[in-house]
Amino acid sequence: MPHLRAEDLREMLGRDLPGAVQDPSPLQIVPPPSHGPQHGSFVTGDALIDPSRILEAALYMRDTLGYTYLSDIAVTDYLTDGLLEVVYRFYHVDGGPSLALKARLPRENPALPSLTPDWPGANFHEREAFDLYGITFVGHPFLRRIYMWDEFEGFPMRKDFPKQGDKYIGEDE
Amino acid sequence: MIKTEELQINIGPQHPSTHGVFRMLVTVDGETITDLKPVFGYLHRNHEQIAEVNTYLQNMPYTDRLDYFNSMANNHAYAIAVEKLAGIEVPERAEYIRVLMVELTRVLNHAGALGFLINDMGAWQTQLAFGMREREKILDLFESASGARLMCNYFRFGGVVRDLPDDFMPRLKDLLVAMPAFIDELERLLRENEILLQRSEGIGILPRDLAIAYSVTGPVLRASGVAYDVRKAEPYSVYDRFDFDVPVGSVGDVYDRILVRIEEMRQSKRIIEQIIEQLPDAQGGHINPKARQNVRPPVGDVYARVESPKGELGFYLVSDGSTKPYRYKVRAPSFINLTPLGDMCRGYKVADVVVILGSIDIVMGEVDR
Amino acid sequence: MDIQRGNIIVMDRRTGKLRAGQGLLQGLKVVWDHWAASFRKNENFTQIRGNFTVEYPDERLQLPQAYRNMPVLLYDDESGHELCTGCYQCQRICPPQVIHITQAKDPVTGKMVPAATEFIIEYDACMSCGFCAEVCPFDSIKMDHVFELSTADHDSLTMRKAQLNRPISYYTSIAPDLWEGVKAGAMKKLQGNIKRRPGVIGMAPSLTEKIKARRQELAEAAAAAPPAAAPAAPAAPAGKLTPEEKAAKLAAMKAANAAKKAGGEAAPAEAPAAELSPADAKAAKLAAIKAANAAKKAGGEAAPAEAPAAELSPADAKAAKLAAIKAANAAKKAAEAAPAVAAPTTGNGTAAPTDEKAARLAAIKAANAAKKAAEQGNNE
Amino acid sequence: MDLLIQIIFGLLAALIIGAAMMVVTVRNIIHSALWLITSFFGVAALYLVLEAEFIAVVQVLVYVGAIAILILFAIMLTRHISSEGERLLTSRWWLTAIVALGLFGAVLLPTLAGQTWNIPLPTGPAGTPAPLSGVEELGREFVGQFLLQFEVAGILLTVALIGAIVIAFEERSRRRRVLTLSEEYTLRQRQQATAAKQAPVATADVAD
Amino acid sequence: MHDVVNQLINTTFGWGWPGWLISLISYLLIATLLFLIAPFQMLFLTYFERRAIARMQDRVGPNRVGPEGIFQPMADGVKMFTKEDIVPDSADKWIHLIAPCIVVAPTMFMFAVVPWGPGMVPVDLNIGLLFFFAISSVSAIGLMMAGWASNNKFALIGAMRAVAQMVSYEIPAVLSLLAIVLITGSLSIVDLINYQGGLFISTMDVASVPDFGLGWFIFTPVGFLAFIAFFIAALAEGERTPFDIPEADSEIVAGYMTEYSGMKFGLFYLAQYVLNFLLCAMTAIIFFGGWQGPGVGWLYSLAITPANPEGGWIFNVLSGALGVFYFLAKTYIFFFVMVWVRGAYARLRIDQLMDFGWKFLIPLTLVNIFGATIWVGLTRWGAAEGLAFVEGWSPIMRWAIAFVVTLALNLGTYLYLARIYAESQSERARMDDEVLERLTNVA
Repeated sequence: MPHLRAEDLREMLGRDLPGAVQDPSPLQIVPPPSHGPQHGSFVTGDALIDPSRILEAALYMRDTLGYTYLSDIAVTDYLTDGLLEVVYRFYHVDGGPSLALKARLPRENPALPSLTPDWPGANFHEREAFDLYGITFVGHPFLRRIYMWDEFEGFPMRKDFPKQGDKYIGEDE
Repeated sequence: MIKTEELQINIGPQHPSTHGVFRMLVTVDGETITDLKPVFGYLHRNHEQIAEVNTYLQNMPYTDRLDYFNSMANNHAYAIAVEKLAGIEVPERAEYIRVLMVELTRVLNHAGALGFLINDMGAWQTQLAFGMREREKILDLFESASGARLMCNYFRFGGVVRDLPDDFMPRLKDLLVAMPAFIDELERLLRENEILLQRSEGIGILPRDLAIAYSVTGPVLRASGVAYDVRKAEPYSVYDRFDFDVPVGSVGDVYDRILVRIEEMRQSKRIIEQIIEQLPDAQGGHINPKARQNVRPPVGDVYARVESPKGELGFYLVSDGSTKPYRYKVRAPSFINLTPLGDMCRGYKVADVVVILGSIDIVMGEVDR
Repeated sequence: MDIQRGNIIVMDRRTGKLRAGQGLLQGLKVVWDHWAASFRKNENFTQIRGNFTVEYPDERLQLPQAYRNMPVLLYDDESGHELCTGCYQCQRICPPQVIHITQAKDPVTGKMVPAATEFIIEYDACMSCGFCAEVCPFDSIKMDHVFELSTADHDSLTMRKAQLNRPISYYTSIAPDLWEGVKAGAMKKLQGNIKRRPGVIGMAPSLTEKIKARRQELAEAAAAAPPAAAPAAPAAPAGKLTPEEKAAKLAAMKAANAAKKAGGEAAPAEAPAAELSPADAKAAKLAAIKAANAAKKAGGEAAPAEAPAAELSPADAKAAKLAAIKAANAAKKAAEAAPAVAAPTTGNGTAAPTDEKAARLAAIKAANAAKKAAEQGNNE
Repeated sequence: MDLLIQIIFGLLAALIIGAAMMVVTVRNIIHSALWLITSFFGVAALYLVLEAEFIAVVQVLVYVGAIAILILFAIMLTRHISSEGERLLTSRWWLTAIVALGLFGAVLLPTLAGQTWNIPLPTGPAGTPAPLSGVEELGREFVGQFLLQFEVAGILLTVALIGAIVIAFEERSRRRRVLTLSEEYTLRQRQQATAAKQAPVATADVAD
Repeated sequence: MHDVVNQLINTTFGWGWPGWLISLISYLLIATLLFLIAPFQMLFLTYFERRAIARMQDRVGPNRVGPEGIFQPMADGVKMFTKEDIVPDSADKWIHLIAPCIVVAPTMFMFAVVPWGPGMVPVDLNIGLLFFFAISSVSAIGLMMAGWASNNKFALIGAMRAVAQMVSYEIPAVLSLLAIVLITGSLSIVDLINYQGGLFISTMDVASVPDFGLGWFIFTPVGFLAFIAFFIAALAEGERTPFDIPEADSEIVAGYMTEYSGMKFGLFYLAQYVLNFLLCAMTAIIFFGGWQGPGVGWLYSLAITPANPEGGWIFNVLSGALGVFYFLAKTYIFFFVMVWVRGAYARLRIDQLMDFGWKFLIPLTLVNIFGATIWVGLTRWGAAEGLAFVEGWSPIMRWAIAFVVTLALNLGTYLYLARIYAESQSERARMDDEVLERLTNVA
């Protein structure tokens, strides 16, 4: 059972793909409250990759390290920090804990290279991220909304999407 | 050669065998599928955003509704994720009870899934009725422990909501007498039936490498020959204390998926027997008395996963230090297992589509979230 | 790859066998076995054959004690006091937010009382998760076993306190062991709470009538002992009344009228006037009671209005005041429940003499409240 | 009895002719095929009136049960024809009608003219042959008197069958046009294998 | 049967009515009777099926309407009648309307040749068997019309499947009967039944066998194989599991019935169940002796018949009652088998169905016809037909030899075909190496 830790991964990536790994800045998550206990901030331990080189890093994971199994692509909207974070989670088929690659994108026109041509399993993950967060995956063969209908406007999982009301229902209803 | 025209058919969203509101846009040439596009989202309720406005505990009953067949497994994955995030200890006894419930869920799910699969092949409910009968017995047990049959809401952070009732163990032992008989009978019905063989052998083949590339999980992955089981690959809870085997298929077709599911029921039964042996010696109560249910985990993110009967069920949580999760993402096995559906169906007949779909075993509550 | 504590089994597909219909016959055999065995009943977990059907409306399975369907509120059989204190714990934890509580206030002091005047659960949106029962510190809210709740409309599934109330004896009948575990603590807490509840606040609405009747009975017995007290002089002329009494009576009548009007077309209430009543403060009280009754009737089926409180308190100002307040509350509620058509006539109108001010004030307040409620109704 | 039979005959004849007219006049080709079936049924009933039960049943079996269904299949499977409701008659339908009538008359008139009518029914002296209506007689005649015709028809049918098979048979290698996922996968692997096999050779060539 | 009516009218009224009038009256009577019987059979069959299959699934089945739920089908019928009749906008209204009628009519026709008891056949056609199958093929047209007129893809696909299936499975059905017809030498259903007297051995094969009405064809190897083939084909004709492909609910919703509602749907339902009943009846008649059974022949020999006008009418009633009882009992047993099969199996795919019909059943039935000729030759022929060597054997010996020879032939054929068929199926399932080879080289 392979047992790579996140630090090892960062080290290896830094060695083999120079320039791809970025230094993570601490995430504030929520604005500091005016009173009451201060929420903390946190620094991720996972490898933070330059968004443009995510495909390269993923292929490195697969071909060099043997982490062939792409389990999950999760997106988080850090509104206070003004960025979207995409988490790619890889597993080794022989078992062991996961390794994650993270990429941070600006909230305006976020774009990433698509993994779907190499991992068909990324298809729905990326469509979901496109649907709910508006991240464009360049090179995806069928990048369409997956849950919401095609005419839907806005990205419902973003933190600034209005949580109340329904623009499709008028005032009188 | 005769020139034929292609025809587009919508199977679903209201169709008897799409397992919910699910649509398949099928292009057929005669009866042969040339293209299939799954279309879903009819049941989408933005589960993940609902979770962001609820507290951690309030999300527990919502996880029941993800895969409503296996609410216990969903609860387990979520409880593990939050416990990992907040650093909550779980007593040994509670762990055993949890594993017991989840393994019962696995039997229940596979019994139902096989029944539905055979139903999709056109049987008139008999296999399903047998499966449902066993499922009812297990649901009776769930009801006596948790108070509900389907939406169990049984797990809490640090344990389970209440200890097993007194009559639970005798009934469970009775059930374990019936279970092998049921599994054998199901196997007699399914394993050598020529019609079923014709319908399932060589249908919907997913080769080993592609199965990994498509990120499928659970019995579908194992039927393709990959012995990947989260319970073995990254043991959680107390799974490292049990002896059980991992069944894998050799071809990766529908028939292998049937066989793997049957064998998994047997293995679950093995685990349950070991739990019955070990449970009386387990330390602690049914819940960690120090665990606060209104958790306020430290800032950070966590990913935890379990082997749900349908595959790898994972929860990715980000905490901002408040009582509500900042981000709550479900890695739903049914959803990801649907990815290869379109490609798997290509080249087969219309009648095979529903069989392949049935062999993936999806639940729309989890797919659409 | 290797696996700890177990093997990888490759499933045997049995490809080498000649398939000439044996599998089909095997399947037929299995089905036949079930058919042949289906003529006897099977209720045993160890059996896989036999008729499993439970013919539901005729026979019912024993529900386990832990079974949870919809939440209900418990009250004590003996004292009639509800266990609920209106602490909002359940309202806060409820994931779909279907619990709505109004906490009771002491009408005299205006302070919070550990009881709920209103407790609403929207059964149609409840997800039966059981959190409310789990968090309730007073073990007041419990999960019911009744599951046949289907109706044709959503509104009838919005349960108010009167519909939610169940005696503890009911809960012990469905879940004896579970109640046994919490009984001592719950009853102790209840005793503490009862002490802080004035009047009938915190009592099960279904019982207030009964309690009222019981108290009336006791009072009559007490009244019969000194026969002289109230000869119940019929047709005591109104003129003989002292101005103070008259004022009180008038105010009460007005309140009654207002309430009646607020109730709209309903309320074929008994004549509110207490012309024939003895010349004392009792008249006012009676009138107020009647007003309250009228209001309650007007409120129709809803309005589990506070009972009009017929404590046989001495014939003093306080009783009248209380009654009037109650009338006012009732009227308000009635108006809320059934928006009134007609606005009440003049608010305070005729001047009242100086003393018995409290009674007058209360009556005026009642009238005002009724008016306001009616106006609200109109606006809506 | 005779009157009854004549009435029935008249009705059937009207039905057959009416249905035949409808076949050529209705707009929808499916309807026209259905009228054709009606006409076939009428003919079968006519055979029954003639007490030729076997022929009647065979008429139903062959014409209605097989040929009509074949026609319907052909129409329905070719979507362009079935979907349009355009008129089947062309503008010069009358010309066709005249030609058809003329041909029909040319065949029918001599028959009508040369036929001696009102032959008394053969009322069973022992020597007269039974009419060819029973299965047994038919079978005997097929292997007796009409053996040659029977054999020729048999050969014709066999040839037609073989021809149909030849037309319908696709080459084995072309049969499954749509590859399944696993086939695609195997194919890709083989292609990679051959490419890998060729690649060293190619480099070797370059090196040389 | 109308000879009985004739007798009855003439003896009762003695007016010497013209023969054709009596025929007309008797046919009308019988037709009305059959039209009453058919729907009630159907109603009972639906109830019977639901109860039986419920038992197989450890359930009870409908048991609320009336005692043990016996009036459930009535309730369903009332529901059908009161439901709204919906015709799709883009449907071809007229064809949509008459399609169910065309489907029902042939099934009613087929009752004409079904014998219910000794001397109780509505019309004794000398080509009864042929008539039965000729008429049954007509309902295919109705299905086609229904599928096309609905203007629905599922309906059209369902209709195509239904017709393709019916047409293909008529061939094995008729071929399997051909073996029986070769033995009896007649297409008449009545002759067929009369042949099946005896005790395990037909009296026609061995005259010395006592007639217990048990000389059924099922007891001969030829008959047994023909029975298997015929019953399978009957399942396909009647669209029963595992051949209920045209209305495969998991794939094409309800096939050609998708756009039908109310009583039009009910008519399809009626046609299907009546057809199933008739197919079961045919199975019972052809292979299990129909009304033949212990006692019927003896009773009937004492009854009023054209051959025996001196008999007692009570024997007519008795033999008729016993015959109808035997006949219906056998029919219902076969219907139970249909239900049983439905309870146990899944459904085949359309191409597998075609494969099975054409590659397995038809060769099997062809070999069976060969077996039937052997049977006829060994049991009946002599020197006149060129089989001089059988002359000296006793009839029972000839029967035994024929039995053994045909048994060996049929069993061998069955196993051989099963192997070949299974191999060809797995061949199809496996990847086509040739194709891949070619494609690899192309790329």
